[in-house]
Amino acid sequence: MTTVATFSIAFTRILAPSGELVAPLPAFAADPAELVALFRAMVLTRTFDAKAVALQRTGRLGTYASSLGQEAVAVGIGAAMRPADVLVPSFREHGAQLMRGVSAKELLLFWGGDERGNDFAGPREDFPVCVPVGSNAPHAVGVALAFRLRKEKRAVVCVVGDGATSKGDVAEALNMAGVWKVPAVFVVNNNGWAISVPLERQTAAVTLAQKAVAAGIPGEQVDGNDVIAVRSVLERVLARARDGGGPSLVEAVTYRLSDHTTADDARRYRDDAEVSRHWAEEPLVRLRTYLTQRGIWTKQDEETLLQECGRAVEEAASAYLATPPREPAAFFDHTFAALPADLAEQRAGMTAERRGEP
Amino acid sequence: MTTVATFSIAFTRILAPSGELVAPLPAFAADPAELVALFRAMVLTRTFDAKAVALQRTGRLGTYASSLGQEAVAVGIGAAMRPADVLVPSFREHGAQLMRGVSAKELLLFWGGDERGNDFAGPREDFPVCVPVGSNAPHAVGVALAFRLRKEKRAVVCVVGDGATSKGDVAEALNMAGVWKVPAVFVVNNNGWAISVPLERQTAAVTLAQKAVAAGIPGEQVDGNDVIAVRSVLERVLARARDGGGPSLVEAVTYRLSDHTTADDARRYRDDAEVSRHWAEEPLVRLRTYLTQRGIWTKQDEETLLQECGRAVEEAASAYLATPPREPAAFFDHTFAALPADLAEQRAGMTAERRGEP
Amino acid sequence: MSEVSLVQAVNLALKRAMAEDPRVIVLGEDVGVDGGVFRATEGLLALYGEERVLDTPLAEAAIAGVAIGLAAQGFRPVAEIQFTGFAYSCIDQMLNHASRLRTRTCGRLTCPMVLRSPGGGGIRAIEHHSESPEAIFAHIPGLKVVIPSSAARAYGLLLSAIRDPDPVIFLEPTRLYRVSRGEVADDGAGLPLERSFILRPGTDVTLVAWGAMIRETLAAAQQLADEGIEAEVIDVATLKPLDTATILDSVARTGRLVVVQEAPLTCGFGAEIAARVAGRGLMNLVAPIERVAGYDTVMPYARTETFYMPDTARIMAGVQRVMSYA
Amino acid sequence: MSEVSLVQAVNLALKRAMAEDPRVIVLGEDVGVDGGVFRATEGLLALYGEERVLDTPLAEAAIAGVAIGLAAQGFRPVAEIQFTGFAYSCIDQMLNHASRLRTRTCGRLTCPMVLRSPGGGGIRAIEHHSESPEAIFAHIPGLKVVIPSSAARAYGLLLSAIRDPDPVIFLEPTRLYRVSRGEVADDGAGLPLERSFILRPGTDVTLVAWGAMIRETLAAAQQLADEGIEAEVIDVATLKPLDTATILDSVARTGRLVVVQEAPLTCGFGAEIAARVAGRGLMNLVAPIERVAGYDTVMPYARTETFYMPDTARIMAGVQRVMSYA
Ligand SMILES: Cc1ncc(C[n+]2csc(CCOP(=O)(O)OP(=O)(O)O)c2C)c(N)n1
Ligand SMILES: Cc1ncc(C[n+]2csc(CCOP(=O)(O)OP(=O)(O)O)c2C)c(N)n1
Ligand SMILES: [Mg+2]
Ligand SMILES: [Mg+2]
Repeated sequence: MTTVATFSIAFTRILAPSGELVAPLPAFAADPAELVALFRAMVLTRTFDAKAVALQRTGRLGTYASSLGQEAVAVGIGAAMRPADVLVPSFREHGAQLMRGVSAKELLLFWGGDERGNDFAGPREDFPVCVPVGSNAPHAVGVALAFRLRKEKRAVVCVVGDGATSKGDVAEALNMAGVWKVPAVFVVNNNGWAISVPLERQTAAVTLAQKAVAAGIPGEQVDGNDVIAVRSVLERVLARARDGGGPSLVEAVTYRLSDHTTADDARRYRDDAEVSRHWAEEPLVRLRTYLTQRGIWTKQDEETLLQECGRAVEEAASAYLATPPREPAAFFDHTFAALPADLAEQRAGMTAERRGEP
Repeated sequence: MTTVATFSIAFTRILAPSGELVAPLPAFAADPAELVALFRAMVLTRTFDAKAVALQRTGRLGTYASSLGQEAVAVGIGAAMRPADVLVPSFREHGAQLMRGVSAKELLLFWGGDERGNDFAGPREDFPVCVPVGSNAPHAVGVALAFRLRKEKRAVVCVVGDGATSKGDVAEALNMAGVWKVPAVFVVNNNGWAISVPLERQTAAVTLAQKAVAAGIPGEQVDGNDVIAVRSVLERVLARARDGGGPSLVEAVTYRLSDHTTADDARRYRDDAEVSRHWAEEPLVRLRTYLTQRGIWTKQDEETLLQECGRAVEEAASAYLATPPREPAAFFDHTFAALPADLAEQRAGMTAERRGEP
Repeated sequence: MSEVSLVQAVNLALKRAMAEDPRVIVLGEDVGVDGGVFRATEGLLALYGEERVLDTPLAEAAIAGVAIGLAAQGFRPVAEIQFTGFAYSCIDQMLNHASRLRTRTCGRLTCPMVLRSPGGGGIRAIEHHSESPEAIFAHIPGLKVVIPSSAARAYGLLLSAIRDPDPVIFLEPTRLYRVSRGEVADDGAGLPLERSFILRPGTDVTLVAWGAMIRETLAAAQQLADEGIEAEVIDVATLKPLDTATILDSVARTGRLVVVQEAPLTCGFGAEIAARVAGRGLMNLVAPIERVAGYDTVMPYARTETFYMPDTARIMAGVQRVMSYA
Repeated sequence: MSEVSLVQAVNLALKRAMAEDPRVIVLGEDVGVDGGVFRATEGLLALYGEERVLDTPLAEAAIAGVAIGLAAQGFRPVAEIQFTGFAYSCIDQMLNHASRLRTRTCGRLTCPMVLRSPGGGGIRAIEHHSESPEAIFAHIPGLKVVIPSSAARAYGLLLSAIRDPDPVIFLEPTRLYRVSRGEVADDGAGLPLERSFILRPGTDVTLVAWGAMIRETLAAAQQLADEGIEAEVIDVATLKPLDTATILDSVARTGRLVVVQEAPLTCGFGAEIAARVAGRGLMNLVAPIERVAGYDTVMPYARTETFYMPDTARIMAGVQRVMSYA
């Protein structure tokens, strides 16, 4: 027996849960404002999540997937991407969407059951939330292929969950991305659970980064609760992608502190103790600790920030709640570019019936 | 950055293309009869292939997929499996099917367009040929799970091509096999081509054995033109599977010397020179050289064998050609265990119409 | 006898099936510890253990494919697809394999599996959670397709589906999961798979529906009765193989047919019913066949979904149209 | 003008589309060097290079999904699925994404892609190579479904499909690929996607078909003419959106309808046509609607496939039945 190939998976952590630096800071962190910006984005995300959950609990929003505890993944992505890049998200990347210019009101409209929430005024080429798990991965390859064909220095970030890595679409997409060397970065948002299925029942793989090995593309792990590390790793692989260096996969190891969605009760299938343990590793506290210890951040800053975020989110919620539903027949209008005779008739029939005409 | 996981892919070859031993022989090879049996099975397979192609060329068989040059993969599988194991083949494992007791006549019936060719008198639990590439992999997991649930010491061999490794079904199946530790062995019959698509356009992975890494199961490569190595590696991983050690993936590196099928003309997309080069590595010649040099095999043995194989295959072909097609309405009868009223009516209608009744 | 909801009836049937036959295996996403996102599989893990109640990785094609392998080995897998919106990934396995394993091996290998999946609209769910793809499955030869519309029928039909020697697609209307309640004896009695149920006899018009639309249709029939129109309501329950005789017989008596379906109009199962009646019952019709259906648009998001789905008013309007013919 | 086969017409349309619009990208298994297993993409690679003619890995779901991504970026991908028997893996992507990208983003992102795939029986192919799944796609809101039945219509309809701003499923009947030949101008003129074609005018009975069945249907019409029965033959060509008016108008004149489809009977597209006529043209009918269709069995293997598919004799028998009504 001879050895014909070897692989290894690296793990990057810069800021430990304690707030201690365990590796050199990346260049961007030389400017404290950059770190503060990351922190602010995480706090905004958490505030948004809390408000969305509250709206759902009071019957004013549909089922909602909180990103509590996973803010560093989304914010790291949002910070590393350039405006011209395209985000192909899963459904827990509110933080990244907000940073890219999707408004909180648009997000609420989407989760409230209104298509207009996907008609982003901001990042016009970004994909909306993807509900069928893993099915977004091939889209990212297509978008990235478009960039390559047009010789544009842009990249795509596609986010999938740990559960999604079991889905055939993801494997097919990773492999195609590898063959065509497209500028796509796949982020596995590994929060340890796929609803009630823990990672060890999802796969026998010891890391999810190694899913990349099957596709012949680079794969690595990052501490998904360390926003500095997430941003840093993503900036590196995004730069490589934009420069023609091909795709990669980054597994961000984090933890879902919330229920799967507001329709779920995680106490049915996991121990409180496990959750408590992970509260000690969540992303906000460690960055706050670091910033505070360095004198970059004060209690006062924190209070001001919480107020700002609260106000912004309240305003968005009010704007959302004040938006009347679409005119019912609107759902006909975007089925095709032009309404076929067939559908025009159905639309007219619906309108007539609603008016009580025969 | 720390390293959190490492993987390596081993390659096994025992008999080099020259007929030289390059590694110690496995125990079974101590008995020359075992080696002769492997050789005979490969010759029978090649004879069968030639006959099937001839039948197709003369309009007496449907499109046929030859295994020319790949006989060692199928025969190595057939030799390593026990009767109680189950084969879940792709469509190029005629050699394995023959060794497991599927008759040449049954194979011809199948390829000739007759369902009865799948009603094997022999291995009743083996799956028939699978045409939708890669879709057989989950079945193998199901069969292997059945063995595990019944606590039977049996294993499944599932064969897929190099092209099939790009298909989501295969990735999903490998991953599930890993989670459930089922006794399934996946053989990637890597013949370098998926119709006109060469391996380097199929994947950026440098080996196909590394598809196992994504699933967290053992993966290794074997020289697929070295029947001794194929049998030896498969015996090892099959024994492990039967003993509860879980699944594995074995990439058998071989080469498709024939066209993809009789409907294909490979000269459209690959060089004759490449094919010629691979003739030097094909599996029969190296084993014949070895056996001859060791005095285990003579010209006379070879002639007798060729005659025997020719006769067996001719007999099967005659029996196939003498089999009249099924009664037309037969295709109704196995749709369900019992014919629903609906279908009974359709069946009666068909029979009446064929008799010219209104 | 106790009153249970439709989803509890599903649960009772699963428990009963597992109790009576050790070959019954339940598998799917979150069917174990969590007991299913709708609690359809609640308690099964505790009763029958991890060997027979398998939480799967997130991979629908493989869930179907693994069930096929188990079924070929003589098990009776009941696979859950969490929502029908994710069952599209199973079509390849169900069509190219499950439906034809028996045919292509002349009966040597068979596929006694059930693919259960909740679907349909009306629960204000997020997109892809409101699908009604029954017609797609009903078009596939070799599959049976069943949709219950009450707790009792869910119980009896699911038991029969599990006992059936061939693959059955069992689609459960989430809208009825909790609101549809009824007496279920839990006596292990199955209901026949090849029969429609006349839920309300009538003489003036035949209303045919299935699944969640039964509720709206019965409500419409009630209101119509107040207006002096006696509607016969048929729950086809098993779409495939269809009990055509019951429908033809009813139309022969009423002369009028309205089919109600939640799925998009074109190529829905209502088309098949209309076509059968137009083929074999046409001479009995005194009015055109009406289909009250979802529109040929994508199901809108929650805020406007109620405008998409046929409701009592639309059904009544359809009936009025056929009643306008003498 | 020169006489070309249907598959050559497809090839001409692809070349024309690529020449006129740099956003057109062809992708699929073996579409490059090999020129497609049926030669539909022959010569494209040489003309337009590897950037615009992509051999893909063997992964149908991703082929569809990648096309969606390209389309969202403004390209006009034409994806080939080698046989419709392998297109089932694309249903999830086509239904859950391609068909609704425009709707769910209120038109912000769109999906101008074509999914081409050869299918249908009659070429003595191995299993899974003889599928007729058009009704499945026609049931999906947001998709258009086109099936050509001649070289000229293949050319004109494919051009229009590629130019269409929305996703189109383009199903090509392999049985006609080489035997159906005709003049094709290659002038870049598209044919409208929302129109049926009356291939033969007639007064006694309306025969509606599409794809390969057009050939059998025209042959039957010819023989019927010898018997004094004048059949009108309509090629629906675009199944979705359907040109219902042409069919209704014909039935209003003939009073009789026979729909011919190769796909299994139940829930086939013939059911939709029958249902529409039973809904809007019923009062014009003097005879029941006949459907001459494949049976609700799995398509048998090559040796007996001809008994499965409707042939001239079966179509004539169907017509005789409707003609027996005065
Ligand atoms: C294809 C598909 N199957 C099932 C579901 C139902 N479902 C929604 S989220 C989810 C778990 C996803 O887990 P993971 O990928 O880890 O993402 P997370 O929710 O943890 O962010 C499941 C099973 C779905 N949305 N899509
Ligand atoms: C899912 C699917 N897609 C496409 C095809 C058409 N097809 C038949 S064989 C083949 C190539 C298979 O390549 P590989 O897996 O390497 O097997 P090989 O033919 O080389 O043995 C293709 C594309 C198919 N049968 N199934
Ligand atoms: Mg997760
Ligand atoms: Mg190959």
